[in-house]
Amino acid sequence: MSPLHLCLLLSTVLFCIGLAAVLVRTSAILVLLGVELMLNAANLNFIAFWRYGPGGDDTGVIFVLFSIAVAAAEAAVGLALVIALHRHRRTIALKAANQLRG
Amino acid sequence: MSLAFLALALVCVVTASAAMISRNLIHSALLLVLTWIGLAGLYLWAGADFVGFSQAIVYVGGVSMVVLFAVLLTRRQRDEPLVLIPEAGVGRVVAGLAATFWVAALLVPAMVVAPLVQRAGPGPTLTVKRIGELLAGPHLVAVLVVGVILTVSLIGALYLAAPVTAEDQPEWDNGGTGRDRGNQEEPS
Amino acid sequence: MIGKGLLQGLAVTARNLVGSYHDPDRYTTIEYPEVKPALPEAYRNFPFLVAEKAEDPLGTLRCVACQICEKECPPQCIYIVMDRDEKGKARMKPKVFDIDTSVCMSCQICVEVCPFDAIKMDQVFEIATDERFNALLLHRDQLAKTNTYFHQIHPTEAAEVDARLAAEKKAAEEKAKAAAAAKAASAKPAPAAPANPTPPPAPAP
Amino acid sequence: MTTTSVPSSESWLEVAPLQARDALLGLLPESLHWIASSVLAIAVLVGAFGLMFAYLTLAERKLLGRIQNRPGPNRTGWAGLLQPFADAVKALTKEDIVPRDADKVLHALAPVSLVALSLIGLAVIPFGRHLVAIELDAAVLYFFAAGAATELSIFMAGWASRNKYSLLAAMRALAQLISYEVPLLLSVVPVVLVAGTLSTTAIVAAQGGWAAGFWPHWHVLTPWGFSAFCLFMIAALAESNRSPFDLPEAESELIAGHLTEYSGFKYALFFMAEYFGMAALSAMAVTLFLGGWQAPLGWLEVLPSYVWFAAKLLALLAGFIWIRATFPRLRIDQLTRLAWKFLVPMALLNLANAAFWSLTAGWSGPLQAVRWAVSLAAVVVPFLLLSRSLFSGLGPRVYRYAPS
Amino acid sequence: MFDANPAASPSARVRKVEPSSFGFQPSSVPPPAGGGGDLLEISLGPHHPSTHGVFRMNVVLDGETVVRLKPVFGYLHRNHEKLGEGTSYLGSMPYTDRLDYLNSMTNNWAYAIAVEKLAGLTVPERAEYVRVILAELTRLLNHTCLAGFLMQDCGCSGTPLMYAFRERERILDLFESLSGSRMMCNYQRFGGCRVDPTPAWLAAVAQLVDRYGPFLDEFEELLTGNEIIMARTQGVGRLPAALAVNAGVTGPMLRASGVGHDLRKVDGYGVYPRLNFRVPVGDHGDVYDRYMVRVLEMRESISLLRQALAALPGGPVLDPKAKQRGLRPKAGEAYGRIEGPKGEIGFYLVSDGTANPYRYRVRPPSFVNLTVLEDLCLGHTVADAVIILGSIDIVLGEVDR
Repeated sequence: MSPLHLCLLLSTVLFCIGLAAVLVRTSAILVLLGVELMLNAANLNFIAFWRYGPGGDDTGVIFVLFSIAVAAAEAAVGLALVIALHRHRRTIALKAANQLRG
Repeated sequence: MSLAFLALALVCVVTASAAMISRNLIHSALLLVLTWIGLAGLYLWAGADFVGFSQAIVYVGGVSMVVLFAVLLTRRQRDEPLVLIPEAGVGRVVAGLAATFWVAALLVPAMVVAPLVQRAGPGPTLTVKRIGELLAGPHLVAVLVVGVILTVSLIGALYLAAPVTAEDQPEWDNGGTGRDRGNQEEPS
Repeated sequence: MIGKGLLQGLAVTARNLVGSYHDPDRYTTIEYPEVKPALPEAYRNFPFLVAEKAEDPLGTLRCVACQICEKECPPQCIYIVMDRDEKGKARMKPKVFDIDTSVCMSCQICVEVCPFDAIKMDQVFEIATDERFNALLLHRDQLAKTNTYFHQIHPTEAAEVDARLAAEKKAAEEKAKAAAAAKAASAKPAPAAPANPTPPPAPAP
Repeated sequence: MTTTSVPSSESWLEVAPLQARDALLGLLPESLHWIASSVLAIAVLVGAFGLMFAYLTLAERKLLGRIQNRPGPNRTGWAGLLQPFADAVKALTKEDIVPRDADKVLHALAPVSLVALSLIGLAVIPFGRHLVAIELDAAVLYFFAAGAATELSIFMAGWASRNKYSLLAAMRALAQLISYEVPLLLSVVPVVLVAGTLSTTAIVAAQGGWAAGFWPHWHVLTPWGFSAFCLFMIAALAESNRSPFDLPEAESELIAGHLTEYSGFKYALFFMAEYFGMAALSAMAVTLFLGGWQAPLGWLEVLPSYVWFAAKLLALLAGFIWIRATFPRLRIDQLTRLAWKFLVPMALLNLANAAFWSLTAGWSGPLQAVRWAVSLAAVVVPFLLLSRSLFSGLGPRVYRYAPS
Repeated sequence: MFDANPAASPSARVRKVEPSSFGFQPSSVPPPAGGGGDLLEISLGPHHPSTHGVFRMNVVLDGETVVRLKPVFGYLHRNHEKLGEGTSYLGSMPYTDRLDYLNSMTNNWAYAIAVEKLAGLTVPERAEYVRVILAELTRLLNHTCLAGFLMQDCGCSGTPLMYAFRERERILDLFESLSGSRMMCNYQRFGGCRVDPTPAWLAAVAQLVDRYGPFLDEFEELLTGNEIIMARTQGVGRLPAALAVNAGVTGPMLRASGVGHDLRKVDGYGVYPRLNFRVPVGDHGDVYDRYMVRVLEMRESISLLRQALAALPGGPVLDPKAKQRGLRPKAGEAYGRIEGPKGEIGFYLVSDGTANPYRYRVRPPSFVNLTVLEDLCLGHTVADAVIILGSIDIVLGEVDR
């Protein structure tokens, strides 16, 4: 088990935790947190490959920087949606957000 | 493998799973913040200082605040002690976990089998000047695009989250969902 | 320029900071227990009874227990009982004279209404006691202080009071002498005229 | 302390701390050296700043007293020197009341994390020519990463004490901190732009030397530098909840804000965190704008570098206290409006100003005067325009007298 | 940041909530019209650090703005007026010190004027001048204290308050060397003053008056131009002139709203007609105007003091014929009032020929000025409500009596 494999294993575990949360949990905010966790797992992969990969090329790191920025924007918009949903439906359970009207 | 990596990995996994299992939303948000700190530590361990610190600023400083504000704004009554969430049905849990294990089953063997070219020895050094040159050089377009994305998402989030005042209240949406009238005068 | 007012404010506080080291006007704290405050002469705190002679203060009290101050005191904190001899005749001396200093608001109305200058305002303000009730109820013996003490704390007022009393005594004596002379004159032509009553005892000296 | 070799040319005072460190490390076996040196650095930092915190509280009460024409604490020890320890004992012996249905874990974690986060920012600040705990390439980013996390602790404090008012106050404190995080970071970017690096030691080195023998190259002595310094200090005042912005603990409103449910040593920890935060931000201001450990004049180099750093730091902290003694408090809406409508635009324009400054570095002779003039104008003109719009409708008034 | 233009003044933005009637039980209050949103109900006081003495405000907040405010006081009620009916005329004089415990000299004077009117006593010239000197000294003291307390509410950590108290102590030392007590002077009598001021005392007053001008300049330099104070106080708590007159508001608060009504000019009591002075008037009626009107009044008081000291005649300071102890004015009623530092302080006495007044009524300016508190605070934040209360300048001894 080379260090690279360990890193990939760790990011896979994190990714699966996030995916499980997204699939199982019923609260909109927790689903967003799960998605956030999955994004972070992906970033970890980039850094792992940059660290242990053939090297000489830093695009991995740059990509992680952009990914962090966009993930922040996504979190902001996602939670704004959740707040708007709460104002409409008075609850943030996912069940309530299944009609397209409203 | 170095002790630091194992410790950080353990922290990340434990706090992430605790965050996802916890019933109290505030606790899960704060535990996830711990996961992000663990991840920032991992980036520092890997040698990417700049990424580690920007992860700390963006996630621990910014996103955690947005999450916590969102959690507080969406509580049903004013002083609900524990932000409890209706528990998912058994069927949903089983289906979710099954799907997750299926995905894991796909990923792990692929990872083991893949012919990864490894480079032993210390990792590459990454100076801020190098990142600056890369960002200003080949990736300049990407920086501008991310800037636009951030601005658009900021304005979008503001528009979505801001309380809808009376005048632009669409007429047809007066369904009986106890909709908050905002500041409109109650027709007495 | 927008910040001008703020900078002026900073200048004032800086001037006070520096001033407090050399300008006595800008350093007004008196460290009380070590340094006693300089009390003006007119300062008044709780009342005390004026006695003529130091060796027998209770005997030579000016107070004749006329109870005017007891009636006039707004918070009613004075309690007087006339001293009567065995036959019940008033001996123009207070047997009991209590002032409840927990009620007294040192407004010096009693000093103002006392016709005999028997009660004056003291300058002692360190009278804290650990015992709540009895210690604050001052009795006759604790209240009596000599006229010389009165001269120490209120020199001008004491001098005025003494001058007025002396003048009154002299006036009383002349009246008595005049009355005596008149009596003597009336006694000579009509030795049989009954001797008019001796003048009432002069008010306490 | 960095493990670089010790140049022998400087005065022994300059080198004394390093020699002391090497002597101490000499006692330990080689393998433990890097652990020992970092532990030693932590011990020295916490000790020095802990002591400075103690005497900062005393200095604040004495200065405040003297400004208000009274002596300040002078009963404990000679001229009140033992006052901080008396306060510490009082804080320790006070009963620590935790509300019944409070979130015990978060309630205890909030002050501890606040103090920790305020302290770890000190690791990258160069206190002297060789005295920097960690030599990081992205040091400034590290400092603000540590600073950004303090908001979490305040939220935890507000939420964990389960009290309507402390939660409201925590929300207001967060609004204030977040809206002043932006100008704080924006006012640092010009310095990074001109110095070309994020490493604090390089920034201090960039401010070395003197133009024409007496004019130091400090960033604060350039138009954009002075404007960035003022913006940084205003934002630092707001970040550490100091005077014109000490809204969370405004006694005229929600009593002690998010600190209402704290007592005993936890309450003292919050104050310690506030002072550490103030000291850390001032230390960063000294590093970025006032030339870190650089001496103001050439021949003053005889004093060791860390003395100059300490002098500047104490001067800034005295400024904090002076401002606290003089200014009243801003309302929450004025405070956030000041951040978004004045500080952020000024900081952005200042960024352009700094870019102009660094591009025209080559100009000399008469062009130098033009460079200064343009840079000065780029600071003064936006200041006047923005402050006029900020202050519309306010101003001194003329009063009339009733016709007798 | 600080748009203070009247159009967008805070009270315009708030939803119109009719001011509560006094039958208001805070806990049972129905959410005002236009409900929705969660109303936060907090009670500021009675031992809140920023209320001046024992005073409580029940505030109903909608977010940040005050939607309803009910002042609750009476914690310091000492039954002053019923006591007055039980004690002799002279016996009530020391109690008037305790009404507005910051300005005992003016309280005494108002009571003395009322009794002099009732009993038809005359006051010698010298006593009138001494009374003016003491009243103006009290005005200086009161307005300096107000400025200090107001800035303390704005958030200055005690500095202006300490400067104000430093000057106040100097004036109190003068009162102590004259009447014997710093705050409870009990100095005026019916038909004049109790003690004749000595030349040394008058010299000390002259010296204080000369030093007070420079102190005021320094005080204004610290406060008047300060942008943060302007931002916090301009446009806050605006009192329209019509509401002020209808609510019976008097004193600097009325003059700050633009109505130039000053009893020293209207009644012309004492020797004020012989001294020339001006009455400053504000136009906006907000907290800043109330502060500035008081500062300008202090400057007028300084010139008044100089004129009074210069024109002080000789002669007795108390009308010898006036009886103090057994005063029994003939049956009738009288209302004596003066322009106290806080407004019109008046005493209404009804005598039935006996030694005790039949009815003893005090018209306290703080209490009357306080009635407009809710109208001023509607639409402002809690921080502003605290400052507005500070600018009304109330003393609970006088409000509760």
